[in-house]
Amino acid sequence: MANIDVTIHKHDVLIVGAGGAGLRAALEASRQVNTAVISQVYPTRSHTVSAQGGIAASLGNVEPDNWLWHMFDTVKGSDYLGDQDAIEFLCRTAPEVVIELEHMGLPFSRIEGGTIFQRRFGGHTKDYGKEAVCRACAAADRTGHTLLHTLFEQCIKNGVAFYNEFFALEILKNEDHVVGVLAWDIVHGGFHIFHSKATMFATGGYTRVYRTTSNAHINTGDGLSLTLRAGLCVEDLEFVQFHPTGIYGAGNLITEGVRGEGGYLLNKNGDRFMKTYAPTVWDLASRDVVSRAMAEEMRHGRGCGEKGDFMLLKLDHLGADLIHERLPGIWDLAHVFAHVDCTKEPIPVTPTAHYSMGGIPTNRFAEVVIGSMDQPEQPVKGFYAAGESACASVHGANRLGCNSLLDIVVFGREGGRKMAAFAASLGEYVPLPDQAGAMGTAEVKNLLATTGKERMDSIWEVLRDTMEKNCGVFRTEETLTAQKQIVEQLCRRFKTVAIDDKSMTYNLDLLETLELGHMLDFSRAIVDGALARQESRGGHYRDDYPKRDDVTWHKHSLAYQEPDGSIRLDYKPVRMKPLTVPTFPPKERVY
Amino acid sequence: MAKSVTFSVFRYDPEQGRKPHYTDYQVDIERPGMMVLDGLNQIRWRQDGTLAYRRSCREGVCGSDGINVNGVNMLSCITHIEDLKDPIVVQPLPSMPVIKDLVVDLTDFYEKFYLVKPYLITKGPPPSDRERLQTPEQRKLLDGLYECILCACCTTSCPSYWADPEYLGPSALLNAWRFIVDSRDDGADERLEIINNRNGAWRCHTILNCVEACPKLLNPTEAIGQIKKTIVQRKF
Amino acid sequence: MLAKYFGSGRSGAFDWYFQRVSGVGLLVTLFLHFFVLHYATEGPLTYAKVMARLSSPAWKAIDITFLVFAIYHAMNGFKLIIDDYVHGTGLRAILIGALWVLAIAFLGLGLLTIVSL
Amino acid sequence: MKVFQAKVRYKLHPGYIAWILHRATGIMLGLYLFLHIWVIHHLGQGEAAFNEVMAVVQSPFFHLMEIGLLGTVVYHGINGLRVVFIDYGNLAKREIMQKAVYAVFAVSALLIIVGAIPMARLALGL
Ligand SMILES: Cc1cc2nc3c(=O)[nH]c(=O)nc-3n(C[C@H](O)[C@H](O)[C@H](O)COP(=O)(O)OP(=O)(O)OC[C@H]3O[C@@H](n4cnc5c(N)ncnc54)[C@H](O)[C@@H]3O)c2cc1C
Ligand code: HEM
Ligand code: SF4
Ligand code: F3S
Ligand code: FES
Repeated sequence: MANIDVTIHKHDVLIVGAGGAGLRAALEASRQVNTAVISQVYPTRSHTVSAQGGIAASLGNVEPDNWLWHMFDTVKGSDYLGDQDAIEFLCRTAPEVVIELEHMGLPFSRIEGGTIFQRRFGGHTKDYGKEAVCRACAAADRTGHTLLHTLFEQCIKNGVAFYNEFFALEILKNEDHVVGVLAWDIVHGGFHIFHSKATMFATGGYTRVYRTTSNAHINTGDGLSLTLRAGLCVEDLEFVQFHPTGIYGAGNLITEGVRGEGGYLLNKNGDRFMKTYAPTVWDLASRDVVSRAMAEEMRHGRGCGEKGDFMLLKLDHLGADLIHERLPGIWDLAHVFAHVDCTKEPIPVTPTAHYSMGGIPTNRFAEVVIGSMDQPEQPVKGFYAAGESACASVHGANRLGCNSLLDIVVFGREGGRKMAAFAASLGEYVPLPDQAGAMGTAEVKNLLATTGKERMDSIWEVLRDTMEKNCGVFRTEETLTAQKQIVEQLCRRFKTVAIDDKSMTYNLDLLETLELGHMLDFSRAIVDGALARQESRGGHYRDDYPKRDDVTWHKHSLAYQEPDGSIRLDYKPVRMKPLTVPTFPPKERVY
Repeated sequence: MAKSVTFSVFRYDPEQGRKPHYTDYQVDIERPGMMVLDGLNQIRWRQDGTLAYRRSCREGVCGSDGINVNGVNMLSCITHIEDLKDPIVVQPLPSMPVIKDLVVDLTDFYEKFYLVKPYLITKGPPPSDRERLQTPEQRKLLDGLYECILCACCTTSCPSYWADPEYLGPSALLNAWRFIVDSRDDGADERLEIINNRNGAWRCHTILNCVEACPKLLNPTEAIGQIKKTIVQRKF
Repeated sequence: MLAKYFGSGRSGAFDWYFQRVSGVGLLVTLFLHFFVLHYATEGPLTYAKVMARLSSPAWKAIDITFLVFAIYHAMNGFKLIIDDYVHGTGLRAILIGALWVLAIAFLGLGLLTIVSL
Repeated sequence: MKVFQAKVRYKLHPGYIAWILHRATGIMLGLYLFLHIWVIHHLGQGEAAFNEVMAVVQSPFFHLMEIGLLGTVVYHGINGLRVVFIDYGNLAKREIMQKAVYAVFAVSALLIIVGAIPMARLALGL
């Protein structure tokens, strides 16, 4: 077992992750330099494929719209924690990147006249919050699928090198320069060192640490803990978005597009309770607001069912034709996972862990940066991040629907450009460090050599249940302190974990156990960040501190990993100055 | 609900030098609506960690987990256990080389997909400041085609593909047609040139297994029929 | 691997299309043939009855069409099957060649029979 | 890495069965056709030769065989039509495709029975 081959590959640009962000970056970089993508799964299996509702851009195809309104909504949606330079860049670039996607062949739905179909979506309004606006560009309710497939098709056309079913194990650094990644070949077994001039992480989100989640099995946030283990920091992990409408019992997402098309939520008395929580836009308020409203209703005994633990999402009044044309995937999901024909009955829903606002800190060029309250942000040489695994931060404390697909293409593209330029400017490869990959190879070899009774499942079971209970929609000092202890204890148990499968070929046992290690690592950052943040903002709601506190807490949390695995917190200011327009100052958030 | 069902699972580990065999596992039905994937997870997590299979989205949109259950290809994550006859025989997709247990080598399947140029091919530049126009009617032609998730359920169910591994297979052909009918695409000639081949569309004998197998309810046979008619029309 | 898909001779479009055309053609002629032979003719078949029918030029024409369709359809059908199961290019060429020879021989034989009667 | 080719065991769907039957009947018909031409060729050899062949062919056994032939032709022909209409019609539609196969089975069975009655009479000398 001691000898497992190590193969070395060289590529100018290396991208870890083949979701929308990774592929958009690869496409851009491959036009100029030799580019490779490694992914844990075949690219079209990445989680981006699940995205349903749409991608936001102020095209104004259906009604007048304007990128500044989009920017306002995004800043407000972020509960004023978003960095406004990045947000301006995001919203201003949106129409351009969406049109570019169309030119690549993305099969958007269309309206009369042949332009791209747009629908309403939570938190997107016209004229600075007056009423909901049609801004989400959609391909039925399969926008993510079409986006991912289109980008992948273009990558095939451009001859990007893909290493599919490779699992990243370690970030390789020479001094403070990131020079590549160590990975495990899942299919055949064996270590591979990818030596690169510029490396991007686009490894997706981390909400698999929760039991009820809309996320894929592979969304275990590996990129974050790899970053932590490389001595770098992660940002704002305590901000996790709970989407209001996950299918009861299963967690699978019912897109906000359902409410965008005119669906609405009902409590057990048949009341449209959202009118009291968001008098202007009702069911189309921002996600944190709706999720909290639902949780609040259930707390007060107005939930449906025997246990009063779900709400009803009604859409049958939209008519079967519209549902089958615009929301065909939703019909399928409701049918398969809730046994409901949604053209006739409402769908039972509960809030479900959905999106990771936090991630690897970057500036608006997708360069990974390190800063602090009094130290301006400095890029880490050769290291980039984009997509859900990054934190630009355009979503701040709460992401608006449809802004994530936008985020991944805007910053994927930008990162791709920056990497290509950086790689070209670098000339020679920065050499690999001595003992490159020692940590990652040891981790795998140790696991393959383990014997013992502790199994990953019993640890993971506890982790996802307690994270949901103690670090979910509502949090308090008490639950978070308890959770901190639980996670620490689980980390201790994990040290003695053993795997059944000792083989080299497609060792799923090894992978899931590695992933659990990652989840434990960054869960500590989530819990510590949440415990420290004594305010309520966006996705982070503290029952004991129900108000937003801009004086003390208008700042990003940063988490570093100490050698013993514990977390050290630091903070950095919010970048409040947009590129060309005046700042949107923090205001109270009402919908 | 303390019921259990038997999963009879195909096992193969290339490193063990042992012939493939079937192992029976008892899966507890813990809640209504459990999927085959939940059953496999239960086996992996609680009984036998050596079992290997693919999965990702667990909601039938990523196409990772095409397998053969009771002789029919399907996605494990959207197949209800209660709809199946006990014992549930779980096998890898037919006709593909098995890497381990339920994991098969799909290289050939993907290469067939790349072969039909599955990307938009345009001759002229697009309008500089806005999208290409496409009417809702033109867009409708793509419905039932663009939804393909490349799960390989169809191609591996096709007796023509079993008999002739050089056959492009229903999935590649459906994806080719997806681009050929796109009003924005100019690559029909190139693609039809490739497809109009003894191993292209003509190996399809309208067996319809592919239609039965497709978990996304797409219809490769219909797409292949369109391709055949289009080629014939252009020729004669 | 691309090479396999290019330039390997006949495309198959013709085969496919005329398998259908000849099939439908057969359906008509075969029906006539079968019907006349087995139902329209009274009692046991005798040489005289068959000859009487066959010597009319109209019948000869119908029978020739039938023969051509049938031979083409059967031969093409066998070719389809060979294409499915025989992957060696050489062997396939030999088999299909043999099929051609056989088909033409039987076509000749059939034509001879019909014309000479 | 050694890889193993899984054995193919696939459930029979109506369309699959219909195809297997079509192929089987196609082969049988092809073989019969060649035989048939050979036999009929003897017609050219004059009345004596013809009657010799007919003596064999008109036996009850052969009449029963002819029912088999009828079945083969009818199924292959009707199913052939279905195959044509899969492409030049809408019989590939998911909702219709199975019904179309059953319809082919039913129509073939009907035609075979209707057609077989006179033949059976002949065969049994009724
Ligand atoms: C159900 C659902 C619906 C959504 N709907 C919308 C919507 O309508 N609009 C919107 O804007 N957003 C939506 N989102 C959010 C959006 O889809 C995601 O945030 C976005 O797709 C993330 O893309 P990504 O490229 O960052 O990551 P992903 O698509 O998650 O890709 C991650 C990639 O990283 C790879 N990877 C991970 N770890 C490793 C490792 N250790 N080694 C190697 N590779 C690794 C994976 O293989 C994968 O290729 C939705 C999300 C969900 C769950
Ligand atoms: C003398 C009569 C006939 C003979 C000898 C015959 C023979 C064959 C053979 C050998 C095949 C190939 C089978 C396969 O591909 O699996 C075939 C296919 C076919 N036959 Fe016939 N057939 C006859 C009559 C008919 C009739 C009456 C029809 C009706 C329309 C028909 C329609 C077809 C079609 C459409 C195919 C193509 C199947 C495919 O491409 O998959 N045939 N036939
Ligand atoms: S056509 Fe259907 S079965 Fe075939 S690959 Fe696509 S989704 Fe899977
Ligand atoms: S099963 Fe195969 S033969 Fe044609 S109809 Fe489907 S591709
Ligand atoms: S896990 Fe994605 S389709 Fe089943």
